[in-house]
Amino acid sequence: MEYLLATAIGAMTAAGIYLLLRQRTFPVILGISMLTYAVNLFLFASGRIAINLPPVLLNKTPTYTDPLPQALVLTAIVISFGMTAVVVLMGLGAYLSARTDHVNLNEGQDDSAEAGK
Amino acid sequence: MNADMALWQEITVAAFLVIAGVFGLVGSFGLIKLPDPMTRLHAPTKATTLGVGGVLIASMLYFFFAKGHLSFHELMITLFLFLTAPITAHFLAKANLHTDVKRDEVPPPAGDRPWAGFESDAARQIAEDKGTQG
Amino acid sequence: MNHWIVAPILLPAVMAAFIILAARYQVALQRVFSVASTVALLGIAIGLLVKSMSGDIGVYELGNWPAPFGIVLVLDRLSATMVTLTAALAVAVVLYAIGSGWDKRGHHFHALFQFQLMGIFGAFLTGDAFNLFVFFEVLLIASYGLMIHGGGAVRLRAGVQYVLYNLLGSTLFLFALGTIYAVTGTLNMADLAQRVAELPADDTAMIRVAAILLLLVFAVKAALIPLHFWLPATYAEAPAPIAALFAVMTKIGAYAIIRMYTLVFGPDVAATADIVGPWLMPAAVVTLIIGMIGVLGASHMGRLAAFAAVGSMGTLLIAVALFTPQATTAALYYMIHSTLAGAALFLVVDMVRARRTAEDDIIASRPAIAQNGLIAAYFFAAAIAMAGMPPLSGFLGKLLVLDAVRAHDMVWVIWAAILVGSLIAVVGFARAGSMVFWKVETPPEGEASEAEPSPSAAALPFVATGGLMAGIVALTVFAGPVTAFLSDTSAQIFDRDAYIAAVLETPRAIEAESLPHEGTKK
Amino acid sequence: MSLILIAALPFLGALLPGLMIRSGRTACAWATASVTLAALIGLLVHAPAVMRGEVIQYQLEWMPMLGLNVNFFLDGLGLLFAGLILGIGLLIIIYARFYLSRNDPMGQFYTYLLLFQGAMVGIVLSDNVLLMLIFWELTSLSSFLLIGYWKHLPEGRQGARMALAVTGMGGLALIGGMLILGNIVGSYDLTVILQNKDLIQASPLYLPALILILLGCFTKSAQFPFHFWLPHAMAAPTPVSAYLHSATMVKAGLFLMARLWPVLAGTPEWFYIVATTGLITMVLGAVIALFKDDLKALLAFSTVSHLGLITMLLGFGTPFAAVVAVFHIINHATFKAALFMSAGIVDHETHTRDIKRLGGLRHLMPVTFTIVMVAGLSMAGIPLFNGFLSKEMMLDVATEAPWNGNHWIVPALATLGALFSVAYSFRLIVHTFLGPKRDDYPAKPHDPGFGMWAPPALLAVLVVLIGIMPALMVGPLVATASGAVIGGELPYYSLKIWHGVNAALFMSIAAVAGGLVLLAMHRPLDAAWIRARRPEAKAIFDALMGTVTGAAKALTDGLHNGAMTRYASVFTLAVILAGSAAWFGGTAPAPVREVMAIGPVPLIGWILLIVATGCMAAFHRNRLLSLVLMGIVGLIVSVAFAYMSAPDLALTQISVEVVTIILLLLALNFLPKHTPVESSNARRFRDGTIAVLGGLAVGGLTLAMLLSDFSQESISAFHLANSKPGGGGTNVVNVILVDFRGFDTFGEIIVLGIAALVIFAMTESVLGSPVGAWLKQRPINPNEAGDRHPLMMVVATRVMMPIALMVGVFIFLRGHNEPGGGFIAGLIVAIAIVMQYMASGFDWAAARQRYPYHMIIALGVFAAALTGIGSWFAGRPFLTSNYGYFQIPPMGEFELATAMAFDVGVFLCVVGAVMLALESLSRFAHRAGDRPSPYPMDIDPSRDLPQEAKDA
Amino acid sequence: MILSYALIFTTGCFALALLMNLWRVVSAPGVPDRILALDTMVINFIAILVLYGIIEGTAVYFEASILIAMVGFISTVAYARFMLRGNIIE
Amino acid sequence: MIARILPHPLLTLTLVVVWQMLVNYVSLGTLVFGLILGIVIPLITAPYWPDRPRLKNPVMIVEFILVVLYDIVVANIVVAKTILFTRNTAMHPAWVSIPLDLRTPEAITVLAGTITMTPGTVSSDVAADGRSLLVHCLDAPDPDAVRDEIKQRYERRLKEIFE
Ligand code: NA
Ligand code: NA
Repeated sequence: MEYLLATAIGAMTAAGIYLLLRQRTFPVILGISMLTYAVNLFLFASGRIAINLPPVLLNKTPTYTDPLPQALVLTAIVISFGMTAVVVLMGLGAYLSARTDHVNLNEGQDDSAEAGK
Repeated sequence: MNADMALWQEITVAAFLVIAGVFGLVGSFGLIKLPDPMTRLHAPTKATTLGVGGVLIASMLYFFFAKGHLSFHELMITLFLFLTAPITAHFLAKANLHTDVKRDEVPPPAGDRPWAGFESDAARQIAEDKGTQG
Repeated sequence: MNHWIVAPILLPAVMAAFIILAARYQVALQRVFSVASTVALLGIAIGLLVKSMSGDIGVYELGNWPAPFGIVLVLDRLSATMVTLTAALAVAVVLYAIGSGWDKRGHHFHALFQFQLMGIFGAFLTGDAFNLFVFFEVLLIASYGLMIHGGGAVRLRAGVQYVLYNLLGSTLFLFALGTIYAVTGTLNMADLAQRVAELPADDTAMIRVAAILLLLVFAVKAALIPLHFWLPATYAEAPAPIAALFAVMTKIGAYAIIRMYTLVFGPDVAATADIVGPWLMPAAVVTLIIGMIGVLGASHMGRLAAFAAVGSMGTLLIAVALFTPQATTAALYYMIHSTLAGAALFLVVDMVRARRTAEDDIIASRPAIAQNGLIAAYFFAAAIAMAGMPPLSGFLGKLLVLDAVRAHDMVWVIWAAILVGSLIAVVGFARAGSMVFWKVETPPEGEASEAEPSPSAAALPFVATGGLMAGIVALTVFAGPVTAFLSDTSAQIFDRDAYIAAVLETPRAIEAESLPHEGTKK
Repeated sequence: MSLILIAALPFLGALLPGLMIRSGRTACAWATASVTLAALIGLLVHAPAVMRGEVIQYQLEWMPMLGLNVNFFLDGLGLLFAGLILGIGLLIIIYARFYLSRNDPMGQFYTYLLLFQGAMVGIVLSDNVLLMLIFWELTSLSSFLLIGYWKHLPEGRQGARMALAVTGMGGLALIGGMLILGNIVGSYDLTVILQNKDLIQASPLYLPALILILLGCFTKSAQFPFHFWLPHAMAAPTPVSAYLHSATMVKAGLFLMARLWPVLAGTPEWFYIVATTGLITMVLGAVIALFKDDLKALLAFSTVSHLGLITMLLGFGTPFAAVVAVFHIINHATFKAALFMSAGIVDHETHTRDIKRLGGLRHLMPVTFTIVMVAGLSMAGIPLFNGFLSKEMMLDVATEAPWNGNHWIVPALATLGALFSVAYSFRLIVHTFLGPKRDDYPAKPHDPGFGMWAPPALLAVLVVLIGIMPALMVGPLVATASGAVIGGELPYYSLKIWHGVNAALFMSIAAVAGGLVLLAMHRPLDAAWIRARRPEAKAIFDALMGTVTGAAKALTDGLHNGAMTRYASVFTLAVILAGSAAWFGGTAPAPVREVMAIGPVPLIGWILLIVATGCMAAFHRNRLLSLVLMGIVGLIVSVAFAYMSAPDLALTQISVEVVTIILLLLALNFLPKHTPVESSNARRFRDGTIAVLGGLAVGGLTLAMLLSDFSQESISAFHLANSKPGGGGTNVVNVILVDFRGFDTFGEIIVLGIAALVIFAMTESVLGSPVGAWLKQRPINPNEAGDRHPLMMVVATRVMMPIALMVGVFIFLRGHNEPGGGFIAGLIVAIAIVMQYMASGFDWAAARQRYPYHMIIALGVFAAALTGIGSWFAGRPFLTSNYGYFQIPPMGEFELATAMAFDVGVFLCVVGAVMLALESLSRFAHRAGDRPSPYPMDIDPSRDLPQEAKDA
Repeated sequence: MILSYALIFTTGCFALALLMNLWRVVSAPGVPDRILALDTMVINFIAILVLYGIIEGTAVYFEASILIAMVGFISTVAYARFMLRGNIIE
Repeated sequence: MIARILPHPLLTLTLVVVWQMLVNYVSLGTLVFGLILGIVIPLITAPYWPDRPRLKNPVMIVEFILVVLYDIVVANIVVAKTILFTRNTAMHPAWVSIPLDLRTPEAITVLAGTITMTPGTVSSDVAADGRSLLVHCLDAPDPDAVRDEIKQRYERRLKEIFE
């Protein structure tokens, strides 16, 4: 189980980094989203993992999984949602204003033909 | 898992589960097997919905038999899925009509105006300006 | 119960909400509320500063939960200093924004500005590592909005980079926090300090990774090479008042480094002792050099100011990287100085930009601008300050840093870097200043010499910028008392036990054991 | 007068010219002059005491921590220099009044001049080396302003920058040297430093300190190879040249060498560096001066030469040489200032400084001629003028200075220097004033007014008086000043005209004779000089600066080229490398936790996740597909959360997911649907490598973490224990969110609120720009299907919205005790509203929205903040919660907690923020021709039914 | 006992179904097919989650299931609208 | 007055039932609370559901639901057989246009949904004038039969319920 989680987080990180290194805002934003999944799971895993021990005291189990990382991840999810929303909009605004969605300022001056499609 | 169940109870639950599993699998299999987008649309909207419905009923029965209280939650999910599945299918059919089907491949509707998906915004506005739907 | 500690966070939050609610469409009202709030914040900040001078560490247990279980705010000399510095800067910035009309070039300037202040104050005051992340995010997202305030293709594209880069930083922050929690099981900084110090010697790899990742997070904020790449375009393209406010943003990174790497991963913590200083120092030196080279190589005034900011961060981090009380004093003094000077420089650049026909800031000959002499004088003063030339506080700060570095192994390299860096900056500033203010393009024959009427004869921008200059002068004249206070501050920073004791063993903790939260059956 | 006042007066007075200029140029000059005069008088008041050997001191604490204090002291050396600075300064001020034209901003000029004067006085009076450094650098800055005073002249700007670059560099080196010095001695106070000769010279840091300090001195005093800036500084108005480049700034380097002479001099290092540099400079300057046609350039190189001479004298390190140096400083200041001012007069009157265009002025400008004659002869070292005396003594010293065992090289070169000195001095006089009158002067020359010639004339008188009666005129001054330099017993010397027949006399005669020969041969020599290829200092400097600036620009622009992809790869690599280094430098924790068995369900999830993730990277160019895949990854992640005992997270993740997808779809509508292939294979491979490294690093770290244990018990044990008794809730995650760590949540909802505000503001800004107009006018996509608001969707929404709201209320209310809470409830409600927007369109739905989303956000923040503030009234800190159980008959017992009010704030903020963001984004699609839909659905056959049928 | 086998069988069925769905998402000839596969996948996920609830004998996954159902619906509609009109809110 | 407080009694009833399902047990307290929500939520959402349809024959709903449920089960087996055992080439997919007598959007929606949930048919589009329904059949050798059965089996009943 631990190996599954670790490899999954690793795979998502790798995919996230790969997309992050692309040259257009859209894949880069998706890359960041992938990284966000990875880091959220990572943060979650910092409390170690447990199956069917939700930190809800109504269940009559004597042990619970660590609730604190869950709260932290919740905060992180919300924050990264806000960030993603902003960056998506900024990417769109930049694309509409500059007629290019190249992330590199030194490139992408010449694809205005694509705009508006 | 709780084993405090009579055999017939177990069999009932298991039967629902097996049926559900088969339908679920068939639905997804149909998605691959069937020949064109419109026929593929039939498989999951029915089989899968029934499949998940079977699991939900199994779950309901299981908790009723094992824990002794009747859970409505499963019912609610089932209802919700039955409510939304036609809408989903409708939209996907519209999408298929839009991408794969030409206007003259489908039979014409009864009235003067075309199928909604084939009517342009401008034509619709003109029709609306005439103040009548027919 | 001293609720004043939480006031710098709450007041701007509530005020921003109020502006959105009641004055969404009335710029005049927004201005009134924004200025009132900012001035009040300065008052509160000064009050807190005075309180902190006693040497007592004020602890505010949010939700009445004792540390380390709840979140605490901690007011010591360091946080009080940073809060006051920010508040003072904010007053100048908000006045400039109003005077120059920048606040009217888009929506929600003042609300975002207040939220921005909230985030910055929160970052300075919090005593909890995860809460620090939250406030980083608050200040960042507000800064995203402010950075693209006014819009425009170039600014938006630069803004996208700024956001993307910082999203990476935020992701890294979470990785670091996860690692920290996984090792120590706590988030409170004081508690962390205790637990990290008690870690077994055969379990250091994870905490070392946490320490270095956290350092990199702060290094992004502090624009430390090679993580500084977000800064030049961001600062150059941001609206001037915002670039000026951003002068304190980089300092947040420096603040966080000082805080975390004295308290938690202090120089005497065996597990992490060898990773922070040795990494930080060379990077800081290179940052300084790259920044100063940028000043010389910049073709636009905005970028010149941005690279000056990078360079100043290099100098500052050199002092920080020494992790001695004396060097920290130097760092703090230089931090105050470079914040004021950097901000002033951005405002001066904007004055030039606003008065040019094309509203550009290229370093080249252009027709004479209105108030050329006065603005040139401002530029001269700001340049002197940024380059660390006498007689302003930049020079004193630089001397403090040079003096503090004497015992370090790399003293020659560092001295050379600082001094050569200053030289490059001086040459760069002289080049820019003489091109922009002296080499004035003569208008073609037959045209009036003063073709451009003064676009904004408003006094407010000059007052705001002058206020920052006055701050620099005051910092110079009162260098003695200021360094004395900062020396006390450094002493307090390095007195980890006092901090830990104040946070973890406040009188409230005893009360908390009897749980004031008891639910009463009614 | 207190020393600080003497130093401060010029600075304070610098404000005066700006104010007085409105009262006229003369008033302005008088005000300026009176400031300098006051300071001079203040200084002279101390003269008797200083002459008696006393040292006047003033001390004020400034930065005790650094050892930087406002400590001044006045001894003989200080008195000499301060006297020169203020005395000549006074003359220059008067001279400048007449020299500057009406177009020159005189107020500015005097302000700069006074700033400079103050800085110079500061240098010579400082008793604290750090304080001195401040004044030192100030002279560089103020001279920058003075040299560039005529900003319309490109030479002025370039000269100013060159001077600043060179002297600034030296100044920075000097800082290093002074810091070392202070470090060796343990004090930055000069008086202390001067008493520690042995300590300093024994220190291993002596040589670095010496080199750094000398760098400062040599650059300031234009010593070879830093001499080149001085001639280019001649672009300044002549008063500036006369002041800075004869009497003051360039002498600062000499001053400092003299000041530190007691502790630095006397070592071989000192001798070889200082004396050699001085010697070379003296000869080189003199040679070049001969071939300069520009009067001021000639004087500038002559100054370089004389500064070299004095440097050489100081470098000898003998007390007698030091005395000679002091004496020559005085003499040089007098004749050189006079010459500069005279050159200015010539320039002013004839409108040229080119010697080749002059000649014969003797008849037209007799007064000026007389002054130049006197001062020039002095410069040439002709008896009866003061220059002769000190030069004679210099040659005398030179004969006793073996260089690396060689006894003749120094005297020979000194003689050579003197020889050229004679030549150019005579050339100055002869080629400018003698010879026939010309008829092609650019302007008609005549002597200037009294105000302009009086200052140089006064100096010329001094030249003569000192030349005739040296002991009487300057004997005591030289004695006190050299006493201060030597810092001990004065050697035997005598200031008199005739020293008898000695080697120096012969050398002197040889120099004069040779000089005259050289002058006679000037024309062919000059032609040869012009033909000769020699390094042109300015060209080298310009090339150097150009290269450096170009390199800086190339480096800066190359490094910061705006390539986000590169920035991101550097970032990622830096993190991976630093993290790995940290990891491998420590001890890894032992895997202590038991590994859980892999069940079938997680295995399926894992396979799905890996496949989806891989496909996402592989197929990222199809943007819609990659979005779908991302949704799948999000779905799996949220199911994984559910599986791993985190129901709250699962709920949050899944609801955030859908809103994100809607946002991205809204944006993708305007973006290209495909990402072009842009990266080369090599680059993709590189990126892939970085990605794999990152994945391995993170995966490895995760595994290590999962297999290790907390070092101490986690603080969450407290949360589990106190959630119910302390926070009144059984869902510990929720209690942490709204109570234990409610402050995080407070920040978090503000982040959301800000996000929405930013999005709104940006939308406004983009739509308000030309882009907005372009968007409105864009053609309708012919590829759009009909049916904007499908009937079935609308009807389904009508039923689902109330149910979704119900679910929202349910999730909200149970949040404190079971999975749920304000955040998830807010998202559910937002999704319900979004459904409505999708079904019936933006306009129709927005028209039915009663509360602006801005307001909802603000109310959310208020609700959260006020709930928190409420606890103040109970004397508790912000966000302290309370709860109770209440009984209302039909509904049974239920719990109310203040945390719920806080959660309402969260709820409102989420709803408002999500909706404001989506609403803003959907406004991009508005087109000019679009008609707001009057109906909730496009197709509604019931609209055709008669009204009665509907009512039935 | 029977129940256990039934659970394993059904879980296996849905797992297989999910893999087929994912295969379809990636390889489908047209976008509507992908969306259809995604929608099916969501429903199958719900089934898996409910099955898991039976295996673990807990009901805490109910909220997640209903939310997934709701969200799956919305996103499918959004994707389809995107296909049809480009703009999903107009 | 009652109409203003209870704009749609059936919706209120549905919501009360949904609430019971959500809280998963029935008590007086939950009923009362559910009722409060069942009244308040329709009031809040009323602007989004103007022109609410009247039900003429609510009893008919039960019959309709039973018929449909039966059809769903039977039909699924048919579809599963088709998918599994009919070769693709042997299938007869077809489009059918069904003229509508129903006029209220709610009724049309229910009909369309029913068609989709029952075997082998998916309602794919509505005519722009709302008077025809386009249905796709998975395997319909005789499309006219499909049309007649739909009209007879479902539309007739719906017409009784709604209009
Ligand atoms: Na900065
Ligand atoms: Na059907």
